[in-house]
Amino acid sequence: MAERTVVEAIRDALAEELRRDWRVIVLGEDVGVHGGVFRATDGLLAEFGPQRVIDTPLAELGIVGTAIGSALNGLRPVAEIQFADYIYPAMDQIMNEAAKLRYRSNGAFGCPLVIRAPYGPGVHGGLYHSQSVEAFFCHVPGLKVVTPSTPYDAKGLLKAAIRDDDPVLFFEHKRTYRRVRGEVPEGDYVVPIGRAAVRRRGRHVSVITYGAMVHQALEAAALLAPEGIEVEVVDLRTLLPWDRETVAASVARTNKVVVAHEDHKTLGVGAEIAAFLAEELFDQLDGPIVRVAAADTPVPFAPTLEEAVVPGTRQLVDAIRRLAAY
Amino acid sequence: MAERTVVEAIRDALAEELRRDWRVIVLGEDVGVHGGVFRATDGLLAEFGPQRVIDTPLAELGIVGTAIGSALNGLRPVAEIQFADYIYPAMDQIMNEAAKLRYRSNGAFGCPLVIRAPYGPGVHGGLYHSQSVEAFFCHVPGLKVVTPSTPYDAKGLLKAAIRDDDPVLFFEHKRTYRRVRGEVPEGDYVVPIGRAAVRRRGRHVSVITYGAMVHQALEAAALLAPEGIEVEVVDLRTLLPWDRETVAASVARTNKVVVAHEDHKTLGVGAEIAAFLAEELFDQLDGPIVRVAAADTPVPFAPTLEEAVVPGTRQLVDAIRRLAAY
Amino acid sequence: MAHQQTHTPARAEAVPHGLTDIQLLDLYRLMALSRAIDERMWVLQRQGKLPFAVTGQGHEAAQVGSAYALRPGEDWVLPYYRDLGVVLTLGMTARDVFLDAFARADGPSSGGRQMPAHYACRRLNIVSVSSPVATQLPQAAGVALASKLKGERVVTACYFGDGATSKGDFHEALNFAAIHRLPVIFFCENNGWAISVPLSKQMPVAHVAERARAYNLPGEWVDGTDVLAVYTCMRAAVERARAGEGPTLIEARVYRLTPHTSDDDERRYRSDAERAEARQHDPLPRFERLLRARGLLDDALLATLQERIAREVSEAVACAEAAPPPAPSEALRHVYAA
Amino acid sequence: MAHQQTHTPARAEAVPHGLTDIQLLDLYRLMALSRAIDERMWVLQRQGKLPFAVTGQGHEAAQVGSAYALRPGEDWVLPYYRDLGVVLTLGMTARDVFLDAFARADGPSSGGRQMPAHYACRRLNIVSVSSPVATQLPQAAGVALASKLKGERVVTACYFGDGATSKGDFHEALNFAAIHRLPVIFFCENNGWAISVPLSKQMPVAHVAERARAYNLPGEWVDGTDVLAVYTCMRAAVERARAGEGPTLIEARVYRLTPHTSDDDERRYRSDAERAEARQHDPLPRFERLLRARGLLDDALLATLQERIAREVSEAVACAEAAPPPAPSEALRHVYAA
Ligand SMILES: Cc1ncc(C[n+]2csc(CCOP(=O)(O)OP(=O)(O)O)c2C)c(N)n1
Ligand SMILES: Cc1ncc(C[n+]2csc(CCOP(=O)(O)OP(=O)(O)O)c2C)c(N)n1
Ligand SMILES: [Mg+2]
Ligand SMILES: [Mg+2]
Repeated sequence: MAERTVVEAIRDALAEELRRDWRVIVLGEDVGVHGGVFRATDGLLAEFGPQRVIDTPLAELGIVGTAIGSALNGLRPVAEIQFADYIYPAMDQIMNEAAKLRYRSNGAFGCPLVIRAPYGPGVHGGLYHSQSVEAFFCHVPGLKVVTPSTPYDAKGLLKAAIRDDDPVLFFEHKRTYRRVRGEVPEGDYVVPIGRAAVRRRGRHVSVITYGAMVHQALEAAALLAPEGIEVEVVDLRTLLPWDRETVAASVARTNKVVVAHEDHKTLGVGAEIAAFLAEELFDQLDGPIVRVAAADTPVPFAPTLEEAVVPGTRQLVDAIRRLAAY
Repeated sequence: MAERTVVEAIRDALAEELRRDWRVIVLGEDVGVHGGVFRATDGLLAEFGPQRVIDTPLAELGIVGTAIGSALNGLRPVAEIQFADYIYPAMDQIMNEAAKLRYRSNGAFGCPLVIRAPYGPGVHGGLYHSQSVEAFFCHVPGLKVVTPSTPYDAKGLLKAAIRDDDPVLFFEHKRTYRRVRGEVPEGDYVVPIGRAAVRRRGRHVSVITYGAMVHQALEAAALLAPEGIEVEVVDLRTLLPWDRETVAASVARTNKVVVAHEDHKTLGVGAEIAAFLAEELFDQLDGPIVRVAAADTPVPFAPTLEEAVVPGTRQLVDAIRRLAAY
Repeated sequence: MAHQQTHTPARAEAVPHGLTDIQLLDLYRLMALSRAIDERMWVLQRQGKLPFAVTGQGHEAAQVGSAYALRPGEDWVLPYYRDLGVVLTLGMTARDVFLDAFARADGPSSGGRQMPAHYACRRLNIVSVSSPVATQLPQAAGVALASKLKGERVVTACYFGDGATSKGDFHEALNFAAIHRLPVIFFCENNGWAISVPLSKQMPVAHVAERARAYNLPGEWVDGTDVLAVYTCMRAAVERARAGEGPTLIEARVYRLTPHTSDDDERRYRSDAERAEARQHDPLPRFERLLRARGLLDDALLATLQERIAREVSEAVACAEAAPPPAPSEALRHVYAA
Repeated sequence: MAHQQTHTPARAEAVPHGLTDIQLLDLYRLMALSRAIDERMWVLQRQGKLPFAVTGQGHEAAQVGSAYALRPGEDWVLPYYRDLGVVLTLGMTARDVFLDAFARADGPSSGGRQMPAHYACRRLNIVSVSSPVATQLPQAAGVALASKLKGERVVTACYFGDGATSKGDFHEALNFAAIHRLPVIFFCENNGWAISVPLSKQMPVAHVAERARAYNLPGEWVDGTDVLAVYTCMRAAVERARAGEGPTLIEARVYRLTPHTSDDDERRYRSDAERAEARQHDPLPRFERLLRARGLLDDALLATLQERIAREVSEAVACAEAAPPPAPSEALRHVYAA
């Protein structure tokens, strides 16, 4: 076991998969000579050469379109979008093409493609380096959406994504890149896509969350324990398809739910989870399904403004405490 | 009062607004000489000339980007995307630009832009002429999203959209274009954005829906009346910002809710409505919040397949009946 | 002309590149088959048996001539919805095409999931066609990138209309393909219209081929009603690509002999004169005259050929009509890999 | 050279277009002010007072020379994040720029909502800069379309880097602008890098200006370190646009004298030699030499000027540092019109 940051774990996963399977390629802006603006692809060009680690023009549509084509012809491309905020030009290729290729060809063609993108607020990035775009993709059948919160999961899930036969959006929270460290085994392992993890057990309130907010939920749980409020923290890890069994089991235990994310509230991922629970577990609920989410605005730059918009541990604590008392 | 179809009402609204305000322009593929593939812009070129009714190249990014620029410089552009399925190339311009211009400039710049697009299944259009894309835009603060279901609303809401100072996505259900007729007053009127309409009163179950499905919900209500089930039908009309008051008032009356749409289930607009109710009206609910929605697949072409995926009156009737008996 | 270099028409040589008499007749057969299937689609649509027809009429020489220069099942092809002639030349059959058109469970392209004319064939490396215009262009660059990485001498052919060249996809695809000198041919069937929008409102240049100049790659203009000229031009591009000399943009000037699709009323934007003029550029009689002049075709042979094609088409229609639609339970399959 | 026509360098005339001596000094002052502000940003960033700095160092001649050919407050301008020199030339002040950089409530561009260098000024028709590269290009076409429709003799200037020319936005914008002969100038500050990606991996042509040939519009190459050459070239394009003669693409070759931003470590991709070479192309000493040679500048005047600029910058920084941040309650405003 070695201690690794999230970004190191991602780099390890890429290097190991490139080594393991000649079909894996990496492409994107600044991924080669530079090694990526977050260093996630550092050293890959030197080891694997310019045919497999490709510095592309500044053209997200082209990056994803080209990656799709290469996947059709037998490769396993891992495309990097430099910031999730810049993924929109590729939406047509992702949603109309990658997501629908298998369905529309009645299973004849598939699209084993991974799109990696750093996302999330809390790094003083303003409107265009802070976005949480995962909800858009969770609305598209045919895609998978993964959001690891730890180095262990980042590595294991990225490997699973690369080996998956379907297109996977792999969102890496910028705030976890260097700040979250953890044990990562040396050898090869995968973390299966589609399984949540219960990060802390508790009897009173379930917090369903993902990404960097998992760590804030754990903080909130620790803060509330002295008050006698036992919080269960579920890390979704995969947002599409999400793990209904684990969430349902947790809710069946606690009967109270907070769904939390840094994305803004309206039609964020939390909406789907809440709607599912309100339909399928209605009888088990002992209180309203509370959503903790960002305000419905873009993410502003000034710290005073960003803090007013994006929720943190404090908002979680308040919401859990109120719900526990319900 | 004259009887009009939805597409005629839209054409009337466009013509009247073009006449009323020199700043209004119409642009898109085939909107000029051809008059639009659904004839929504028929006759406009002849009356208003090629400077105000512009046949563009096949380039949705450019259509919307150009429209945004013209709005910045004082015009009131109405851009047509030929099918909602082809709006993805313009997503970057819509979501990163139109939606955020006002916020990011601290209110100095605005973007009074309307994007019209025919949407929805049930016209044997297959994967790329059947999509319901409204949920993507409902997740974006700064946008407004409108989905009329009647000729009266289509005209009044389109006029309101054109006069609105913010970007409005105006989705016209293809199945209503010629099939839905109704009285439309001759004179000028607007239907305010953001207000739902109760289409039918009932005490037992509220059906919250929009677009073409409003008509199926009314059918279902009529079918269930003889059984003694009184269904209230709420037509949202605007999906962002949606009318929480009217929905909440209806649910407070019936205490049981079906949220219905033709878009697929996961993270469709129904998720937000259900999540809102599960949080804010939890105490009022006498049963699970039921969602009637399409299966989480693309929309296939063959009628046998499309019918298996997209819900209709039958699915509504079943869901309402079950919920009423809960 | 200012831009001589890039759009000088590529002309067929007197004796086309190594084609035997049998191959010439084969070209004709494919064009005639494509036309016959296409005409039958319109009839079936008018009879209410098909909901929709989209046409390749007028494009046959461009489609058949270009696809004939490829190696079916080895080279990769990304066609668009008009490319009936392309997929027939590569090996799809009339039956395949009608099974798809009737949205049958056994339709090879999509098992009834897609509209007619959205071709696909895994075995023939024909990538599934979608409706959004131009998305296949960057994908074609990617397919070619993979061939290059694998060290295969495989070529990718990407087909699209003039309308597609206005989209960002076109720009990003040609830019990338040219930077990496990928073995891909971008083949534009320029019929002068994107539905109702004429070329002059689509682009500020007179020829699609001129767009190549921004990418420092060969832009060839060819008369797309001359099947041999097309074949020759495409073959040269394919040879360059196979030799590692990079991509080519080919513009084949063709004429759309019908409305855009069966949903379209072209009298709204096309004058009678313009349509009559287009009819003068029908590639079939043109090639027939050439074959007759070379003594390869006469009335008797033509009649036999037509009769064989008619039978093939009728049998295909009968088979497709009788075939079952997809079962409703199929609708939920293949969203993800099993 | 194959493409002589489009990228022959446009050279400044011996006597530049009607510029007085005072204007020449004004150009120098603006360039020096831009440089001084820019350098201070980096200092503040290193001191931990600013989270981020992005630079225009090396681009000053291109920015100031081109913006000087516009009519501030009448013409429209869509800059990008490097365009400090552009917005100063149009009339924004050092104070404006630092209020923005410190994300103050009174920051004129966004009231602290955007990162530094995301300029905007309603009064000066400077459209709010966003971070996504190239989105401003189709918008610029639209701004110009509106001016044309209104019958105004107003010109739109759109700025961007070499990286932006690879995006679909570039293609769709130039295509549309050229078809409609819109009064817009597309001004590319080509510094040879998109962060770490050199020009050779971004495009298959040697000059951005060559991309103009696909749109049948003038593509001008100009030495972007020569402020008078830039002014002359831009002025001609502006005059053409104002006269209704349509758009121009200008490529100003410049050198990025710093890392991409303060977040960047350029030693990963730029050799010492290459950076030293870039330093040789600093536009400021070049223009200083010219002014000295013309007798317009001497040590004394330069010292006065520098001192005035230093004071202006220091006062601006002091004012901005002292200014209050936006109130948290502001965060929810302006999502929609009131
Ligand atoms: C992105 C996108 N926008 C619009 C459409 C609707 N549409 C279908 S075909 C077509 C015209 C295509 O013209 P062209 O590329 O010249 O091909 P042609 O049909 O003339 O062969 C349009 C606008 C579409 N399919 N995709
Ligand atoms: C659409 C998009 N993709 C990626 C980025 C990240 N990014 C910011 S600047 C930049 C390079 C821009 O290069 P260029 O256009 O040449 O401008 P320069 O910074 O060299 O002046 C990149 C890739 C972005 N801002 N927008
Ligand atoms: Mg065409
Ligand atoms: Mg650059």
